[in-house]
Amino acid sequence: MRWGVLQFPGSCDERDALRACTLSGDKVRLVWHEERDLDGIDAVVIPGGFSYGDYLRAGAIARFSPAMEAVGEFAAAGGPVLGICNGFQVLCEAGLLPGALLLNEDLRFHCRQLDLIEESTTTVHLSTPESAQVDSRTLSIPAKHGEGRYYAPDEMLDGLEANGQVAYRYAPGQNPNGSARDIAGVRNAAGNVLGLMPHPEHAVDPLTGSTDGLRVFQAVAGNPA
Amino acid sequence: MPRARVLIRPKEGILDPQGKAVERALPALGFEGIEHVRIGRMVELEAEDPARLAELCEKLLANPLIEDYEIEQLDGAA
Amino acid sequence: MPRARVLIRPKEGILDPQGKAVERALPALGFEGIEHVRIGRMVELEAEDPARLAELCEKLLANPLIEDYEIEQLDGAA
Amino acid sequence: MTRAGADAGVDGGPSLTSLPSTGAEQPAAYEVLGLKEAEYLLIVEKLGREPNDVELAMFSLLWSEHCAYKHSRKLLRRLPTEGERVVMGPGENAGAVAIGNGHAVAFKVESHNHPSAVEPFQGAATGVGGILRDVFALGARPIAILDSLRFGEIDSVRSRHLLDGAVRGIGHYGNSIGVPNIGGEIYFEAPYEHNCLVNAMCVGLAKTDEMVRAAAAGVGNAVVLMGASTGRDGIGGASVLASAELGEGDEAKRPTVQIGDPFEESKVLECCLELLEKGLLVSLQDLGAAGLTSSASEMASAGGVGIDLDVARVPLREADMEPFEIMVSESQERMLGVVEPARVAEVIAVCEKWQTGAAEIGVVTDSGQMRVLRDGTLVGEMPVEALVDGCPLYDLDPAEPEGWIYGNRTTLREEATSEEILLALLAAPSVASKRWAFEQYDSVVGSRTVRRPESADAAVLQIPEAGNAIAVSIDGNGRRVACDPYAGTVEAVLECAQNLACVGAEPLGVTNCLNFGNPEKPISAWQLDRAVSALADTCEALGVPVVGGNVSLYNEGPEGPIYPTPVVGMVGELPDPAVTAGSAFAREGDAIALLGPFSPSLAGTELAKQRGELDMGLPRSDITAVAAACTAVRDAIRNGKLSSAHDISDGGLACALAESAIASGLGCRVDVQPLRERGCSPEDALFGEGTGGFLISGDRDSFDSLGAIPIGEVGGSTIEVAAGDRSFTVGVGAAESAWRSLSSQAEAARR
Ligand SMILES: Nc1ncnc2c1ncn2[C@@H]1O[C@H](COP(=O)(O)OP(=O)(O)O)[C@@H](O)[C@H]1O
Ligand SMILES: [Mg+2]
Repeated sequence: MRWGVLQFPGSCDERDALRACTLSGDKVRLVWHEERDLDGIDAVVIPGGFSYGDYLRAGAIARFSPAMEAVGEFAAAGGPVLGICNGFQVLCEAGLLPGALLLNEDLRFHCRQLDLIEESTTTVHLSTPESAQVDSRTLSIPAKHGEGRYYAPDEMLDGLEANGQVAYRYAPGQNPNGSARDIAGVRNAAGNVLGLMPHPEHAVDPLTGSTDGLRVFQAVAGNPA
Repeated sequence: MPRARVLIRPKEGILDPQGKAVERALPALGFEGIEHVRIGRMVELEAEDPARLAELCEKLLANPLIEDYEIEQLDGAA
Repeated sequence: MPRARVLIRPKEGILDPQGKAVERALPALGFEGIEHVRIGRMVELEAEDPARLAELCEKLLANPLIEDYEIEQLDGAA
Repeated sequence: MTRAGADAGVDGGPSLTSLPSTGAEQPAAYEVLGLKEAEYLLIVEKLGREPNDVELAMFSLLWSEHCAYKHSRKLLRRLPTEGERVVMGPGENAGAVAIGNGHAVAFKVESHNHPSAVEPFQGAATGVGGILRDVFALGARPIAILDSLRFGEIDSVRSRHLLDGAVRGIGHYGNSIGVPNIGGEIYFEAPYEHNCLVNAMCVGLAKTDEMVRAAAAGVGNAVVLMGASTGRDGIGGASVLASAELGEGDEAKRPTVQIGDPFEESKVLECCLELLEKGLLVSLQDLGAAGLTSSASEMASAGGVGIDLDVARVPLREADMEPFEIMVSESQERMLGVVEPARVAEVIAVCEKWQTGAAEIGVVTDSGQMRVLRDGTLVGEMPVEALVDGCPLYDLDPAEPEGWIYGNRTTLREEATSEEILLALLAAPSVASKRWAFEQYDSVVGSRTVRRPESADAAVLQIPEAGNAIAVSIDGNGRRVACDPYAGTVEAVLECAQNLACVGAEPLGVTNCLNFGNPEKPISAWQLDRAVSALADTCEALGVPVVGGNVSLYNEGPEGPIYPTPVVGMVGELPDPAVTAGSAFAREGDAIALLGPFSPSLAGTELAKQRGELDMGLPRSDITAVAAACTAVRDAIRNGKLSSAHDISDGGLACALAESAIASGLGCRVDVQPLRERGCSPEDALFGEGTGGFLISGDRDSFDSLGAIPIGEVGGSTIEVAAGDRSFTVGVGAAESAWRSLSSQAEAARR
């Protein structure tokens, strides 16, 4: 298994993502935003951080990079893609995931450890054998963003729920940003592209708070824990 | 070069917390009778080819899912 | 109620990091010949007393140290 | 010509009010630029002629308080700066200490007080940007930010506005650039009403043998300016020198507020680190206050060389800038590098990769002169030595005040019960939880943060590169320093040491920011003098060197000086990130004990403030005894003997108990009799403050060997304290609501 972690000017969580991929026992390399070649890469991470300063709209500029063009083709061919925070925003801007991420309802950036509920699903990439156990479906993961209010029109939201495309929700009472229906992460209809606002790459080490984030990487890689 | 202005506003029906925050702050500052505050972005630029601005808006400056835009030409064409 | 639009832009000479970043990115997106990009805010609102809008801009909507503003009345007064 | 915001660009210069006013007689340009007549004459003497405008602008900035430390340099010589672990000491962009395995941490704290008082968001943001550059200028990757803030009382609209802006600005810059903010402090006191303090600290990590100094070297080497283009930012005061080109109505073109661009900084940071890794730079220096003028002159001075700069080669944001404007511009996000001529092309290629600017603007010479050219024509020429070291240094004229000069305000009713007092102290914005603020900062990026804000007294970062961890704390209680500048400053250093002990760390080095009033006034001079002596004595006694710092003077409002506020930042080391402690009680049934030479009194406390009883005088700390207690706590933690450790500071023992209880959701039952036996009244014991007190919990059996005195037990859902006629019981929930009230107090501005 070899991961590719995209790097844009201004992105800043890519080193954490590299480390997380390594900790999940895989190989990994950085993919510079000007690279168009994803040869030999089995799964892509678009990390968090402020690509292009998050200016204009978060993710709006990064999505035009050559590397993102390649990611578009990679995803269309069924390759697994994980977008975290800014990476989620880039995927939405690029049309690879439905919806958009708006300014937090209280207009403040929040960094806090919170509980995510992993929605059970029938798609291949995210199904986990233990998902029947209620406990194992709650992940403790930090979220940190000022622009993470998930929005989609109501009909689109209904469609996402019906198709099982809602991947993660904030635990009741823990929605930090006013996201519609507590949605923290969504996947595309095919199930191979996943985006979420909280940061699984910051939850891979017991010393820094939790290892629940590894489950997200493993789920995307298609080899659940 | 011809100057243009692009106005970008949140689509009707989408919560605009910035507008709401302004509305909430008004009474304390002694402003009454101000309503329906909506906050958007303004981009001013000079473009050799103003005909391409709509494309620029669609692709980059606005996100059609959440925003409407409007282009104003500010002075005579080149 | 009379509607108005306030345009708020970074003052001349003040660094506009957003405008700069967008301008620098444009050629790679296939947009050449676009210059002097400045990004500001737009506020649209309804005000009973449009005469007080300048004061509102000074106190709340704009930061007069670093921003200029411009008020446009959008339709006939009440 | 307006002088509006002349002090917005740099920090620590004379405030507007203390500058000569434009009277009937037009003052000389040098006077408006803040130079004294004698200083001007000295410049003329050193040049052998009158300076031209470019030279005058450059001299006036380098001979300012901010750059020349003319009222503080003599005092700073008292500080102990050497030690086995010191890699870089004062004089470099930041200090650095070795942490083992070939690695070092670089750190520095710096003020951005005056810019933040004018525009808190941008002022604080650019303050963070500036301190980050000081650290990566050494070749260290920034791994942590801390911030130390002071505002007027929170019931003032101005204070809430400044608080909101400063916190958002610090968050904006640090979050965007991906450096975690892992700690800090916020105090609210009336003397800061018109002069808030915004101090930011940065910690960076480097391989010791790859660090660079800022000394220019190699005659013939190129001087390359990297990063953002240069605009008219922060020219402020020097604008008297402008020729008529920029007319009256055009003042807006000289912005008094600098705008931070963290995106640009992020690119410059990565770019510089890549350049250093590839060995492409001979030396590197950030551009801070006084822009090119100070960075180029200081590089030349440090290397004992000269530099020629051609301002026509500087990439400009605005057309038609005058040479003096280019030389003094304080545009942000710029770095200056010295590069061998053969490698300039490679340097420019790396800058292009990172989409940031690069221009070869000058050359290193053997002339010992700083020469400014425009398109090859000389427009200024000064001996580097005169610019950098020629400014006269002044002695202070200190005088102790007759009594308490800061006033008192009573906010607590006289008959308040112990319960009421505890809740009032917990809700005091200086004591209350700062979660509202620190949640606006990314504290986890970088995957190093083992102890986040509020989980322990010091932040802990793991350093896998060195196989260990570091701990960082920043402290300084201005109110107590006002009561006794010597004793209060000793306390600031000891509190840092105690905080580090509480996570099992051993101090390695200190940085500091001295925020004081006008040093030309006797009382402020006395406060500064006493504080520096205390800083020196305490660091000496602890064996911890001062490796860097910053001085910000002229912090005054219309009602007088701020509280004298030395802010101390301390970095320590712990061998194993997995073996540390937190401040929360951990287990029902654990014993609670006091450790250390803690002998609290009400002088200078939060309670004395609320009662309107502040006055001069603080008890002295026994530094040696406190140091011994720190060692005992540190060793106990490293041996896994403690469930929790918390130092007793603001609000006294009662507040420390409440904090450990709230953090765990566990109550406690405590009797303060042992403190009464030390001569404390019940109130002293509960709410008195002082150094040397550790509140620890764990196995009772392990306490004896530590010399800790058991005072109670963890358990239940109330905080129950026996203290004679001051005994009380408060629910943990009630204590928590009081302690969590900062957000509603801070957000009052936005409702
Ligand atoms: N209070 C202090 N204690 C120790 N060193 C100090 C203090 N104030 C300033 N210094 C040292 O003096 C030098 C100049 O400081 P400063 O002008 O703030 O540097 P810079 O221009 O790089 O920001 C630095 O090396 C700094 O560490
Ligand atoms: Mg420096």
